[in-house]
Amino acid sequence: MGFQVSQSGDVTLVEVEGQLIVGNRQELKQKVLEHLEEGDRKFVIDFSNTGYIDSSGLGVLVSLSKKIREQSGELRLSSLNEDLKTLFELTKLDTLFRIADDKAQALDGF
Amino acid sequence: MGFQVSQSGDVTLVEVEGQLIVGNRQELKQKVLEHLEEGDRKFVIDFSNTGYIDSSGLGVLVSLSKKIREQSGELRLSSLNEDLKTLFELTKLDTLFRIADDKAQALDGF
Amino acid sequence: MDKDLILELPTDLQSIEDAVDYVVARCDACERAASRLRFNFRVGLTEALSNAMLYGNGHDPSKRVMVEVRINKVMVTARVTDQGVGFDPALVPDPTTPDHLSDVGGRGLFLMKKLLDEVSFNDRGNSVTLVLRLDGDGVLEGGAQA
Amino acid sequence: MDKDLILELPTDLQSIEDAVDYVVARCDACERAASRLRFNFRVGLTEALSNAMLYGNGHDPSKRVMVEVRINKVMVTARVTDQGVGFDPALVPDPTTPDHLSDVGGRGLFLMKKLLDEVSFNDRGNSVTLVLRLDGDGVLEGGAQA
Ligand SMILES: Nc1ncnc2c1ncn2[C@@H]1O[C@H](COP(=O)(O)OP(=O)(O)O)[C@@H](O)[C@H]1O
Ligand SMILES: Nc1ncnc2c1ncn2[C@@H]1O[C@H](COP(=O)(O)OP(=O)(O)O)[C@@H](O)[C@H]1O
Repeated sequence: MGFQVSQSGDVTLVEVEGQLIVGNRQELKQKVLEHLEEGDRKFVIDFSNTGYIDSSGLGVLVSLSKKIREQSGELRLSSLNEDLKTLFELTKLDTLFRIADDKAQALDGF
Repeated sequence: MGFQVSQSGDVTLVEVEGQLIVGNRQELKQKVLEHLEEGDRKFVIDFSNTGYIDSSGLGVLVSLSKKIREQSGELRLSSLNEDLKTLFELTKLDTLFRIADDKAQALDGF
Repeated sequence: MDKDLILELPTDLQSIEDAVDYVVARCDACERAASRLRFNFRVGLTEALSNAMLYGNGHDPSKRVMVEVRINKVMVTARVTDQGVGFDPALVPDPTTPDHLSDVGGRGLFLMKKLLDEVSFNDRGNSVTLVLRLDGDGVLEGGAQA
Repeated sequence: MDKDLILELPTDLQSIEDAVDYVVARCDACERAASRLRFNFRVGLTEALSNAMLYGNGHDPSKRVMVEVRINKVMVTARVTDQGVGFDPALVPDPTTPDHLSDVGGRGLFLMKKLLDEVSFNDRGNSVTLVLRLDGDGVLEGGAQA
């Protein structure tokens, strides 16, 4: 359970291990905002190892995406499994995010 | 699907990927016997990535164990999941084999 | 015996593995129940619990949330009750309309209804009951649209 | 509503994940059905198919094996029929006795009976019917001892 942050060139990659839900979304938010304050502008949040996301997890992604865009940055998402993909489709958030099949695709040409 | 063979010191480690069943047991047998002919005497067959084993798979393990013992060698098994463990217990083959929890334990002091 | 599936195989040991895989894949009903429980029910119950704590109990650590679960072979039912004054779920707007799409919050109730087969509230609105059918035809999206 | 499980939680967002995990773990019936299908049924069907090919059809590639499967929410039934002369399963010895423990073969029938809920043969002995109950209490070991 937790968030792994690493750099790939000028892209900040955050991997969500376990769940992204009401109990830990603040931790994710804080981590990403720290990097944003330090000047990072390109972010990928990867869900390869994510069991599920709840509405507050989705909310935190919307909120981060806004804040990053305000700094002329971009947030991309990657590696949503079928269940997670459906969550984004149901809520129409798939229209709000750039969603890559995997990390490599998200980093490609970022 | 297949068998990965590697050496760890003087131990020959065979990892079973997928199933060990009537359709592929000969392949496993052949691989191990080749190494036995070449002089290898210590063998570990690891089941970390094995879905299931059928009776002919169990049979091939019994047969290999005999042949290796005839050459004063030893065959150890490792990484049986709960289902596989129960298979060995049901058939009482757990009394015939030395079964380690994982590869490291199997190699330890071999 | 009724036959849902008939295969005729050649006498070829290599064909066994594929035949077995094929038959097991055709029996996906129980796999699907397990996966809906793992995903849909989890997300739905998480939503209900967090609403109970955040809105119902207003973050007050001295207040409690009651969870009553009933499990049988056909369905899982979970009732989540908080100590708040309740609310009227009919007043919560659809979060997928253009006006609300980029709102940070407001997707909890919507997801519950989409992911579960039944979602109902008591009159006061401080108790929500979630039903997930284990034998249903519901796919991920197949929840009640209520 | 009957209550199989009652939890009272504090208003603490950190407790949600554990509570949800706990409830889902308590509903392991469908997980278990899926896992018995993945393991017990696979091993049993593999045994039946290989016996049909090896002994029934005697490796003869011109002979066929017929597989009839019926799946419903309660059970999976598979009948495997070969073109051989049949055999008497009662004459097959128990492979777990000291005499037979280190035999290379002879565990197929035994495993079928242990892993499945029912195993039956036609009179001739060239057709075996396997039953796996999806809603049963059978654990891995809990097959028919027949
Ligand atoms: N148990 C509850 N008690 C009181 N109000 C609630 C309760 N559950 C939900 N609400 C109200 O419904 C609104 C929508 O909830 P929801 O769809 O879960 O989205 P979010 O939690 O993101 O606001 C909440 O903002 C709250 O006003
Ligand atoms: N379909 C069949 N037709 C004829 N004989 C069979 C059939 N299935 C099993 N047998 C007989 O029963 C014996 C025991 O089978 P089994 O328990 O599966 O072990 P194994 O296949 O290792 O011999 C076989 O050796 C064979 O003589």
